[in-house]
Amino acid sequence: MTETLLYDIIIVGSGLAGLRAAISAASKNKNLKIAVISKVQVMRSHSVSAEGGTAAVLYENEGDNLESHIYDTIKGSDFLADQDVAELLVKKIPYEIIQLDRWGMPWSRKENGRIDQRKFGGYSFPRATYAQDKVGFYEMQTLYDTCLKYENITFFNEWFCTSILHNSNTFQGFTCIEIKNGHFVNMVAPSGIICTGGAGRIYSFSTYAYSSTPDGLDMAYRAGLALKDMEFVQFHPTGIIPSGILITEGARGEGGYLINSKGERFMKNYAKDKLELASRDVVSRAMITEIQAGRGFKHVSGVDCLKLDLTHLGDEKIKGKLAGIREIGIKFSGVDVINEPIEVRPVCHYMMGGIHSNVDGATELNGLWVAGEAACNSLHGANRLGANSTSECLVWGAITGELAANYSIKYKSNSINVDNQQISTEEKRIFDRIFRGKGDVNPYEIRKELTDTMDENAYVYRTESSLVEGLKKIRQLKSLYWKHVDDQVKEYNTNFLNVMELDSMLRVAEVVLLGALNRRESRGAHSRIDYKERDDNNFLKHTLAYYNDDGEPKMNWHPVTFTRYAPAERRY
Amino acid sequence: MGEENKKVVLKVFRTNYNKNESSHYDEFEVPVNRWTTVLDALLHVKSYSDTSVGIRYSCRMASCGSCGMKINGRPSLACYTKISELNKDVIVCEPLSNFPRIRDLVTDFSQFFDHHKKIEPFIHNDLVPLDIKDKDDLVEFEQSPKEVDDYLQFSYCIKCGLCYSACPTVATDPSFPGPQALSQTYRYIADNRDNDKSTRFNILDERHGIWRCHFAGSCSAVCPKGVDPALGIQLLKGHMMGFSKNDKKVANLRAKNKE
Amino acid sequence: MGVNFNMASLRLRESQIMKIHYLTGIVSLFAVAIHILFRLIMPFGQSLLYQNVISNYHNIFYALLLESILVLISIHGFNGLRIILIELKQSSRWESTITILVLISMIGIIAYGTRTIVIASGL
Amino acid sequence: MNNVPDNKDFTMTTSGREGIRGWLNPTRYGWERVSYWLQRLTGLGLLIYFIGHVYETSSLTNGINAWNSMLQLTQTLGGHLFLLFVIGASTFHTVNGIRLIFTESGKGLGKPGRPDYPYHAASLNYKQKSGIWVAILLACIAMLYGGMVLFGQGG
Ligand SMILES: Cc1cc2nc3c(=O)[nH]c(=O)nc-3n(C[C@H](O)[C@H](O)[C@H](O)COP(=O)(O)OP(=O)(O)OC[C@H]3O[C@@H](n4cnc5c(N)ncnc54)[C@H](O)[C@@H]3O)c2cc1C
Ligand code: HEM
Ligand code: SF4
Ligand code: F3S
Ligand code: FES
Repeated sequence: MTETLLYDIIIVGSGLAGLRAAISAASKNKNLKIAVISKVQVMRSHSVSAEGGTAAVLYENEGDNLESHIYDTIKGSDFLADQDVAELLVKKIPYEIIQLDRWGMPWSRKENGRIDQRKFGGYSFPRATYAQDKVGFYEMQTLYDTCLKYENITFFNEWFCTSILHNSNTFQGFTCIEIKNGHFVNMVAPSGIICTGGAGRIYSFSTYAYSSTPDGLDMAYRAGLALKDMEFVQFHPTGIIPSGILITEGARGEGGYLINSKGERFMKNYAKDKLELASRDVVSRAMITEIQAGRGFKHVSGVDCLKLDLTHLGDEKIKGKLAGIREIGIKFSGVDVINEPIEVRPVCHYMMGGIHSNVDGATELNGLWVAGEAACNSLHGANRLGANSTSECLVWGAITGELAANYSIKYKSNSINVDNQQISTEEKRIFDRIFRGKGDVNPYEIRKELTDTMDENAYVYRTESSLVEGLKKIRQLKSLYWKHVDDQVKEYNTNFLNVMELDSMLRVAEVVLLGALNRRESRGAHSRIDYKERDDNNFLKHTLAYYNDDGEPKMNWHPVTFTRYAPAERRY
Repeated sequence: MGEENKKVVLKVFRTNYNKNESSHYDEFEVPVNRWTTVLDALLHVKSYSDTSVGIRYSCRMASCGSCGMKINGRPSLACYTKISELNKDVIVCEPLSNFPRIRDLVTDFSQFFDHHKKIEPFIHNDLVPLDIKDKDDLVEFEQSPKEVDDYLQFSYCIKCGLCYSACPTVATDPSFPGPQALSQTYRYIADNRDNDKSTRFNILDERHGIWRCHFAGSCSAVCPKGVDPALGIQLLKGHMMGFSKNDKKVANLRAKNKE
Repeated sequence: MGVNFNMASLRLRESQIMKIHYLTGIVSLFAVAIHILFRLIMPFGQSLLYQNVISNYHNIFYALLLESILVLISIHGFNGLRIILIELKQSSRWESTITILVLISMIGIIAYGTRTIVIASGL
Repeated sequence: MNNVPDNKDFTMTTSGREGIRGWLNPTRYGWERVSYWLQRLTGLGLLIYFIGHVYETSSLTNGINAWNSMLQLTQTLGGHLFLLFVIGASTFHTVNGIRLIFTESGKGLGKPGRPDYPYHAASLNYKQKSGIWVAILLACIAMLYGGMVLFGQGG
């Protein structure tokens, strides 16, 4: 028998969403035992990379208002957002900002001692609350440190979750591998929250941390939960070459220009009001159009690109507000942004899609919630506005933490009756079929092919043929003889984890491509050259994908919730 | 990727599980260009030469703190060290000193994290509710940009452990909190939202506490984020000795209706 | 544990010990400076002649100076040794042992040096 | 008081610890590390000398002959070299010690501020480094002078 650990709440993932959920649950009741599992050491989660800001309405008497944040979010989503969800975010996020201030967050301040905010793409008011250009890092640190206050939170650093245990439609727990020693362990609890973040590593050119692979999504998918709106992948306009490391939108929020090889601020031709601060999908498309029209630059590595010019901002502003960007530029691109423009190119940055949930973050399994980037409660619709994601993580972290706590208090552990069959099936899947699997193709080569295929066939602009070809390629890779692990040592076996991650990447990439193929319209981040217009008659609905035993995913649709705004044309 | 296609040799420390943990070095030749970082090179080895190399990494942009290791003898972040900067044809990668080893380049951080936890690294303030319950609490602390600058630098710490690996006291004294935890204490003491010096002073004023730092400065020399832990520690000592007067004014909450 | 009887109540805070360490360091600097100056007012060789040395000792202020140097440096030096030793190995047993040994040596050296001063100064 | 860390939590796992080997190459992290190493070494050296010195002078109590034969012991080449070391060590230890007393009270280190890349640690500043150089320099001068006095007399 494998070891079993019993907790009251299990949170998988320790990014902003996971840690916020842990605090929310822990402060609900001191007797709840909360486990936070993460495949990286807790404070190293991908959220530390977030740079630019967290959107919130703080200054209602200075011209901002909640309604405007709600509308901007919905407009940004190209009207695919569920409007009740957007409302909830906007109402709750000011609390979270002030709450973080009480917990020690080093928000950047105005001279009068109040919290400062900066402009961000797609907003009608400077609303991105920031802490220099390391917002996510500081938020993570604040939440991590605050977690240490609670004796009832236990961190499981470097534990890899492999599957969800459930009993028809009730959540029971997770199966995990303790990476340090390779032990297979069951963690059971009345309630759980999945906060495993985004999956952008299915692309090669990506701003994400290496740990952002879709194992969390895949785990839910395999347990029969739907993945929603996965075709909507956000490409951020400014990734540096060759690493894909992000230059925050805050750089444009502070006044940076995008220029083409003629030295023009070309955005005036695409979004004449907002220019560089139009929403991300608009700017990225404009960039690719410029490049295709031959007005791009060539990076020394041979890649086409444009340039981001910050030189006119001046030494002081850059050092004061964009210090991290300058550091990244010098170190990873060899360019000091104070003196010269930096080469950038649209880069995979965010997944609007995720595990299907309702407005509260509840999934189709009783007792299981999702929060953060892994969730798709349909806040972002077809395109997320910058700075709305860290907001989402905080708000739904807090909500799901509290709901899960209430649930666990109500049902205690007597709802648990773990199905041993599931555990042994999972054990077979990962140890017999993966760890001791056989194959002659190098999984790392498969991974490279997969991510390159995604870069090529499901980038900013998509067509029927590129998507079909991508799908064919992925299925072909899937069928190759690659599922094996060379390294047979139990301790800290990253080779094993890489292969498990790849397994999930292949499945989720297929869902992305299939969703994109089915959506014959252009909406938000999903732009089809062959269907240039938004088609509200046929596609004003969410895509759902269900797992089908390694056959083709079962696709379905789900209605959008409207409460206040009818779809309108979107201009910036 | 075009450009100069040079090759260098990576010499990687390996723990050997089969032969009772006797360790050795493996050498790998890897192609590099001007952007290749040590992390890129190691991942290249892992993908195409020897998949079993044990290494911890995540963000590849020097913000998560995973990839600390000794590179050519000096504690460094692998993702933050470009091969072209090293100007060497052989690059030696070893696990950080002063951490128990798990495998190859991967070390055990639990004690390091415990030290951080022991200094109670969160805001203590008995005058203000720290958990917001209702709308009346919806006001922030008043803190000027200058007051932020008093602690911001120490807040940059990514818990990478490089300082812990370099400190000569940590090298022999596992009970010594180490530069990371000590400088985090200073971070909270310098933050004017915190009003409880005495608890933290008590934690550190101990045989193996702050006084076991002798300003060897190695922590600040290796810190990749400019935290300068040695500075925080010495300033903290000054406060504890009562030699530096503490002119911190504890922050108030903004009056609700004040603009 | 026998050695650990009620040390806790006698124990100085480490910050107090460090203050003492710094203070003894600085004061002994001045004391030693005078001590050496005494040696330099006459040619070095002569300064070591028995008669000269003894006559120095008979100066009560000089004797007191020597006594203070003895005390200050013993405290400073042995505390320094204690610091180094407790950094090398950790266990409450080792630490109590070190503390006690250091205290004993400190007192021993002071006693032994004081004996010399008392006898040589002909008190 | 109730928050004093409990040392028993930390098992004596020294695996991976550098131990005293960490002292071997004092130059690898810069001058402050050299200072740390020299301060320790000279401190210990002085302590040994001090004990010896107290023992040496105790011969005064046994009259002139005992004193002279004790002096004889130190009037050798080895004795003089050791004395030379003591002169240098005490000069360095004192000068650097005074610097350290200031430093470890937070003086002369500069102020925390927003770090700019490339980072320069404020605490490893020029003042501190020159303090160390001055201490070393003075120690050398003192040894030179001491050498002249000691060996100049044909010892
Ligand atoms: C470079 C960059 C900059 C960004 N900047 C901004 C910004 O300025 N503003 C903004 O609002 N948003 C920004 N975002 C988006 C935002 O950072 C992310 O959406 C958000 O941080 C996601 O947080 P999360 O809590 O959902 O998950 P993550 O922080 O991604 O954490 C995922 C967690 O799940 C764990 N995990 C995953 N799989 C498993 C498994 N199988 N077993 C165990 N644990 C697992 C991981 O270890 C990790 O702890 C940015 C994103 C990027 C890439
Ligand atoms: C005369 C002036 C002196 C001054 C100003 C002085 C100052 C100092 C200082 C500041 C330290 C470092 C403490 C620390 O970093 O924690 C120190 C350590 C030490 N000193 Fe002195 N000292 C002096 C004389 C002496 C003498 C004469 C001796 C020998 C008996 C001595 C023995 C030591 C020892 C053994 C240490 C411990 C080394 C360490 O902790 O690293 N000192 N001294
Ligand atoms: S102080 Fe610097 S070196 Fe030490 S853990 Fe923090 S970031 Fe790393
Ligand atoms: S290296 Fe260690 S001794 Fe002090 S100054 Fe840094 S903590
Ligand atoms: S991989 Fe995150 S710091 Fe290097």
